[in-house]
Amino acid sequence: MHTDALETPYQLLDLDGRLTGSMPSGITDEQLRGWYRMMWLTRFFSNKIVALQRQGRATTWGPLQGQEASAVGMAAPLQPRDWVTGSYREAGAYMTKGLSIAALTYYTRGYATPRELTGEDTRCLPLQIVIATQTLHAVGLAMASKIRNAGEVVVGGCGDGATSEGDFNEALNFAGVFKAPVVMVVVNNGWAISTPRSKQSAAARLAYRGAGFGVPARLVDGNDLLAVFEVVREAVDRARAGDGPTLVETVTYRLGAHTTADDPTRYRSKEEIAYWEVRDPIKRIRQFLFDRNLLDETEDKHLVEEAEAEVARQVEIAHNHATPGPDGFFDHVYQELTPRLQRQRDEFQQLNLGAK
Amino acid sequence: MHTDALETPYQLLDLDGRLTGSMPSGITDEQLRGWYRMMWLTRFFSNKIVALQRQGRATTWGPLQGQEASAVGMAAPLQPRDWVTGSYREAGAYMTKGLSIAALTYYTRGYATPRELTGEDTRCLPLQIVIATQTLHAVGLAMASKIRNAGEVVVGGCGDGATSEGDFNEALNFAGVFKAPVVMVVVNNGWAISTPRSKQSAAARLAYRGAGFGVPARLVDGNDLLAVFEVVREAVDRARAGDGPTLVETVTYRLGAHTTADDPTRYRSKEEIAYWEVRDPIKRIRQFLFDRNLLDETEDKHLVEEAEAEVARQVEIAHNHATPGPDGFFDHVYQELTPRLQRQRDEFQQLNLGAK
Amino acid sequence: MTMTITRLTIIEALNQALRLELERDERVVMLGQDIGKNGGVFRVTDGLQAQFGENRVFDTPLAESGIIGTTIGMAINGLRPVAEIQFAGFMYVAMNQLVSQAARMRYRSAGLYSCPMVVRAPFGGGVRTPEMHSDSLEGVFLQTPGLKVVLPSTPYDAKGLLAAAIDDPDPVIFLENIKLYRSFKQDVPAERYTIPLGKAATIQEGHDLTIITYGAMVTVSQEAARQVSEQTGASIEIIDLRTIWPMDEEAIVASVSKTGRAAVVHEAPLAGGVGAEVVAVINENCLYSLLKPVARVGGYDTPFPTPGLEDHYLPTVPRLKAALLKTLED
Amino acid sequence: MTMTITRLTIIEALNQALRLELERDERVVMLGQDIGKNGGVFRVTDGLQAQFGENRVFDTPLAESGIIGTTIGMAINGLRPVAEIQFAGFMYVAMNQLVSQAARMRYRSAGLYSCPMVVRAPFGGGVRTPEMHSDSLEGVFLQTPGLKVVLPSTPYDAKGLLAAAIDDPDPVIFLENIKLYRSFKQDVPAERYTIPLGKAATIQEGHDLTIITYGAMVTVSQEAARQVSEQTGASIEIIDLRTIWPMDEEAIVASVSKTGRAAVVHEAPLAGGVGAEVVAVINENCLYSLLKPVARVGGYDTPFPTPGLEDHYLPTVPRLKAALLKTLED
Ligand SMILES: Cc1ncc(C[n+]2csc(CCOP(=O)(O)OP(=O)(O)O)c2C)c(N)n1
Ligand SMILES: Cc1ncc(C[n+]2csc(CCOP(=O)(O)OP(=O)(O)O)c2C)c(N)n1
Ligand SMILES: [Mg+2]
Ligand SMILES: [Mg+2]
Repeated sequence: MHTDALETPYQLLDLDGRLTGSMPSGITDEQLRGWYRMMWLTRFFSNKIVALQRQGRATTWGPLQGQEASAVGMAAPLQPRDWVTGSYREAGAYMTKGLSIAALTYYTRGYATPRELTGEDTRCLPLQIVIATQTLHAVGLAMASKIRNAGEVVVGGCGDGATSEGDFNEALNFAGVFKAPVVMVVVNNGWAISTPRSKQSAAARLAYRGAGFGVPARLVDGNDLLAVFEVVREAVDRARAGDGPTLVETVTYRLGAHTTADDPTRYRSKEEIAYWEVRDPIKRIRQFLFDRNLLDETEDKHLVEEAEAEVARQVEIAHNHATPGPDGFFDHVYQELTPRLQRQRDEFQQLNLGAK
Repeated sequence: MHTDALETPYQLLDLDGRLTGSMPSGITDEQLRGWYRMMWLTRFFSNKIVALQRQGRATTWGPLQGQEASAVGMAAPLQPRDWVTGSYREAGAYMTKGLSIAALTYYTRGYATPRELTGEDTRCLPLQIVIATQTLHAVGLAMASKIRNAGEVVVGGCGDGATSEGDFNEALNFAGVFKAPVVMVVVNNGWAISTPRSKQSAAARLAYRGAGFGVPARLVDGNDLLAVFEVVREAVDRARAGDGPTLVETVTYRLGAHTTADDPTRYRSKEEIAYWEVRDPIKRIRQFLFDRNLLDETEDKHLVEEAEAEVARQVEIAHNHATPGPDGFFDHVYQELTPRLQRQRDEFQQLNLGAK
Repeated sequence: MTMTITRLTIIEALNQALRLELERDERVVMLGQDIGKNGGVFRVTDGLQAQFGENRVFDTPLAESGIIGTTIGMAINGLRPVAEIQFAGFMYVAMNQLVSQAARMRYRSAGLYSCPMVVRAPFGGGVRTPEMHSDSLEGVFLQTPGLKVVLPSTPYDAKGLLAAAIDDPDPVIFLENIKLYRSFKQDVPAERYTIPLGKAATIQEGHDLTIITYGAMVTVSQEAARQVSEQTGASIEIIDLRTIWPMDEEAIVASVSKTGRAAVVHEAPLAGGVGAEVVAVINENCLYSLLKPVARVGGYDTPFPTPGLEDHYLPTVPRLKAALLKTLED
Repeated sequence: MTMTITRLTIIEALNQALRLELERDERVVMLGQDIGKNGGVFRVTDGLQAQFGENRVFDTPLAESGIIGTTIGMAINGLRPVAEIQFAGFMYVAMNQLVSQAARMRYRSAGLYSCPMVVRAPFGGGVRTPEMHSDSLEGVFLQTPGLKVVLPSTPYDAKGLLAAAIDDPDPVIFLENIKLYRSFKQDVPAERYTIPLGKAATIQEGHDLTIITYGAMVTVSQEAARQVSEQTGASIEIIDLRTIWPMDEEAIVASVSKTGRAAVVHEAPLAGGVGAEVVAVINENCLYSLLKPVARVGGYDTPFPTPGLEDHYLPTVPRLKAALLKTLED
């Protein structure tokens, strides 16, 4: 039940991008390049929002720099009918699942993204703020898939801190009891704001949690795109085959601040950051692609520039999109406005007219 | 971390009361007889309240018949300065800790037991109704003991169903992180109302839960008084020595209904009950005492009769004790009545006078 | 088609409503503690698992947040789940999933995702249950926008309101008063019907005073009104809110504007309760019609008492009568 | 002894209060997410762990129910714990431990055990925080007896009320308005002092209308009152409740009996909120003095909006002015 596999994170690429195991089957070169590009899009996007926040053009943002392999790897194995749920830091997974950067950016302007900008439902629940709550939604989505015999699989992401919440543990338990087709991915980035992983739980590994709920668990190097992809794909396949849930712990690192409101120098050392910078997930897959001749300097330069430009373009779209009227907060409380809300909205509008 | 010790419940007495391992050290004959008597007191008490409930003289009651070894064994290793917390079904542990049957009975009359009947604080938190909440209180009591360097240990009891609540898992996690001097005892009696243990969690054993929180775990035959005592005593000693928490799963069975409001024939078989009747914890320790010549038929008869009489006597005390006035529910909301509560109480009294 | 009518208790009416929904809409599923084989501790779901199978009606682990959290996921993903919380007092355990999640999913996603789900829970005093089993929570949900709160007082209403709640596109808290569960029977059509959410029922017309109430306090109000009318000749109107939120303010205002006197009665504590909101609605809309202060009769501002004292805590006919008589004074 | 006075923000005043309590009473401990090295996300506990050690001031795992549940145990077992919930909106996660446990331990044990504990939490809008970070929860706690709820609006009050809360024998929810945290400084004595819980402050006397408010709405009220007084000559009294529960009804009733007109203002949603209770108190005690309906100005009955819309949701000076002018009409 609890083996060495849970002591050492599963790895396919070493720090120099050398393949140390066997290549996961059936991955095309195009896919590899696509994921690599997606990692850059993720990084550029996150950095862009940080920059916009500094200019007062975005709300508080939680950067995911350093976590791109986990983000892309956890969503890459999914089909369009599948679901992803995640916290504010899972934007990369959502992009991989198909949610547009424009849709995500619009949210950072301080508004819920409207339907016309979201476009087709990509089955990504809204980025979750209340820690760990979405893990139960993930299991519920999966239970519905099973009840409806729909063959949909759910990837439910959360952070290391989230594992301390009752909800996360209840989610694992429900997943186990109902053999729900869900993959619970704990993105262990070492910190929950200023609280280090070691103070979050006395267990050496969060993946140990699985056994207590009868849920098989995997531990994986979260900065190794191929390893994350392989482990999650196996778990997704198992789930789709009706073999139930898997808990996956990806070991990664948040290179940036917790959010734009956080000052990480208060609680962590330069040495620690340096240790992890060497393990940058983008560097690693980049080297692998170069070694395999799937990418050269020129192509890479072009890809990176294009990714940055694409982010800029999407951000532009979001920033040009109309914002809701001042009374927009009355929408979507219920499907239909209740009489009281209608009256309050009327009053609000009258007052606003009066003020003009 | 997870060994065979968690597959087979630890046992010292077999079904025929024969010692299959080595006798725990330092137990006196008087203690053994005292615990045996306490098991009878527990059973008589529980049965008495069931009977009173049938007569409309007690509120809903959760019988603990069949669980006496777990109840007595979990509290027997404690010192007066230690604490016990438990659910409505942990009355036997509370009695072992020193809480009087009269105090417990008074509660079943539908009133909080007043100070003068409780007597000296035995450090048993009120029997808990809201499942699993007390497990966090147990850890908090233990954290305070550690912070105050007071050397107090806490035994925190709960049922198998309680392990599914977020609170139970948060309690294990806090216990592990703070190395709290607490022993978390899960009394696995096979059922949570109509929900069998197997539907409560996909894990084969609830004791597996410990590893996920870095908390050492033990699995013990919950109908074997000596085994429960030994395992809990070891855990209490560890806790007192500063070595942190232990999770103990005692495997037992609720022979009676969930409560006086429950009809167990709807959900479980006669065969299952018969299987467990053979494993009656009182029978087993009784045989052991007989085999050791610590008890003979005459003494036993006398002890059992005395225990029954003692329960009757204590119940009598409780039933003769004055009940609060009709406005008693205004007491103890806060240490002092707030102006509003004082006004409401005055109104209440006036209305009641008027009605007379 | 002839209309079949049978006399049912609230429990039987609810059971019938659930059965009809399970039959007509395969998206409807039910989950909760002990609702399967055991049929729920009050037997509201009796026989449903046997009829519809474990895929549609199933027991959950003992975890309220887990129940509501997974119910949200199921509601988003194509089902119409009806969750049971064994006693309403335990909704506090799931409060976050109810308030920050179920109630806000539509809002947060600008309408992309929604939670057509019902959370059923028994509540209410007078039946000697253990701690937290009797607490009335409807007042709490006034401060937590995005939920609807329904609270039937008769078998007929219970059936029609539950069908409407399951039909509703938004999350509905459906509170079932334990004392009323089996206290009386009423004619209930066998067919499915719905009663619109958000509409109060005027169950007795009158022109001197309006009682606004719901749940188990409806019968207490009826009896107090009867005695007071007999004693004083006053003609008393009684409004059963049925849905607490959205509240039928129109019905309240129309009635109090007519009668000029009002009392609001519930079991829940007074402070910030439904009664406070009703008084505020009256203050805003028909203060000038008011001849006397609105009488607020409710649970006192203490925790729900232990069983031995609960009868003193709950509003009684004498207590309400006293309030009505005072409100009827010149 | 000379009295030292410094100008402090609310954050600084709270920090000072906590430091003084840690110094004078070794039973006082503090726990919460990121309150140690990080000093809390708003730095209210800055430097306290460094000064008093990890045994007295410590970080917890990310679990609100765990924080409150263990705080209860610590309070029972000889400590005076002060727990921080990182944002009040996350108290919903711990609602059960607060409402069914902390609030009822004394009651349940007939006074044998009690929970002298404080739960501090930042809240309030206008600062562009993410979802659930701005929600006002004080209204919810009206329906959950056994708790006290304190909500300071100035540095001076913050310090004295926090000391009193830690002294209090019962559980106190201490809500700290984020927008006020650093918005202004005030003279605060360096010494320890307490301000009694349950007492409102009349921060401005007047005889034409009473504004009852608290938290960040105090300054909004002051500004609206100033403008209205200038415009109409009306003399407006302002009451800062400071403690929401128990509520200082005496102060409200005395003032409104004198002025005959009232407005109640808060950020929280209106339905069943503190404003509803204040209206009910006025209705019960001084209806006959009322010349006009009490104006209820508050958050609308929607979830707290996304940052882009929150300024429209929160009561503003113009909105309050309109309400005051209407209430001052003949
Ligand atoms: C229920 C709840 N409690 C507290 C917070 C405040 N908070 C926001 S992020 C965070 C840390 C989360 O850590 P982790 O789960 O590891 O995710 P990460 O930020 O590292 O991605 C905290 C405590 C919250 N958002 N929700
Ligand atoms: C939070 C909460 N949810 C539900 C209940 C209703 N309930 C009372 S006892 C019980 C089953 C408890 O099972 P277990 O923990 O195994 O304890 P046992 O009764 O077997 O001793 C349930 C669901 C409750 N009291 N509290
Ligand atoms: Mg983290
Ligand atoms: Mg059990």
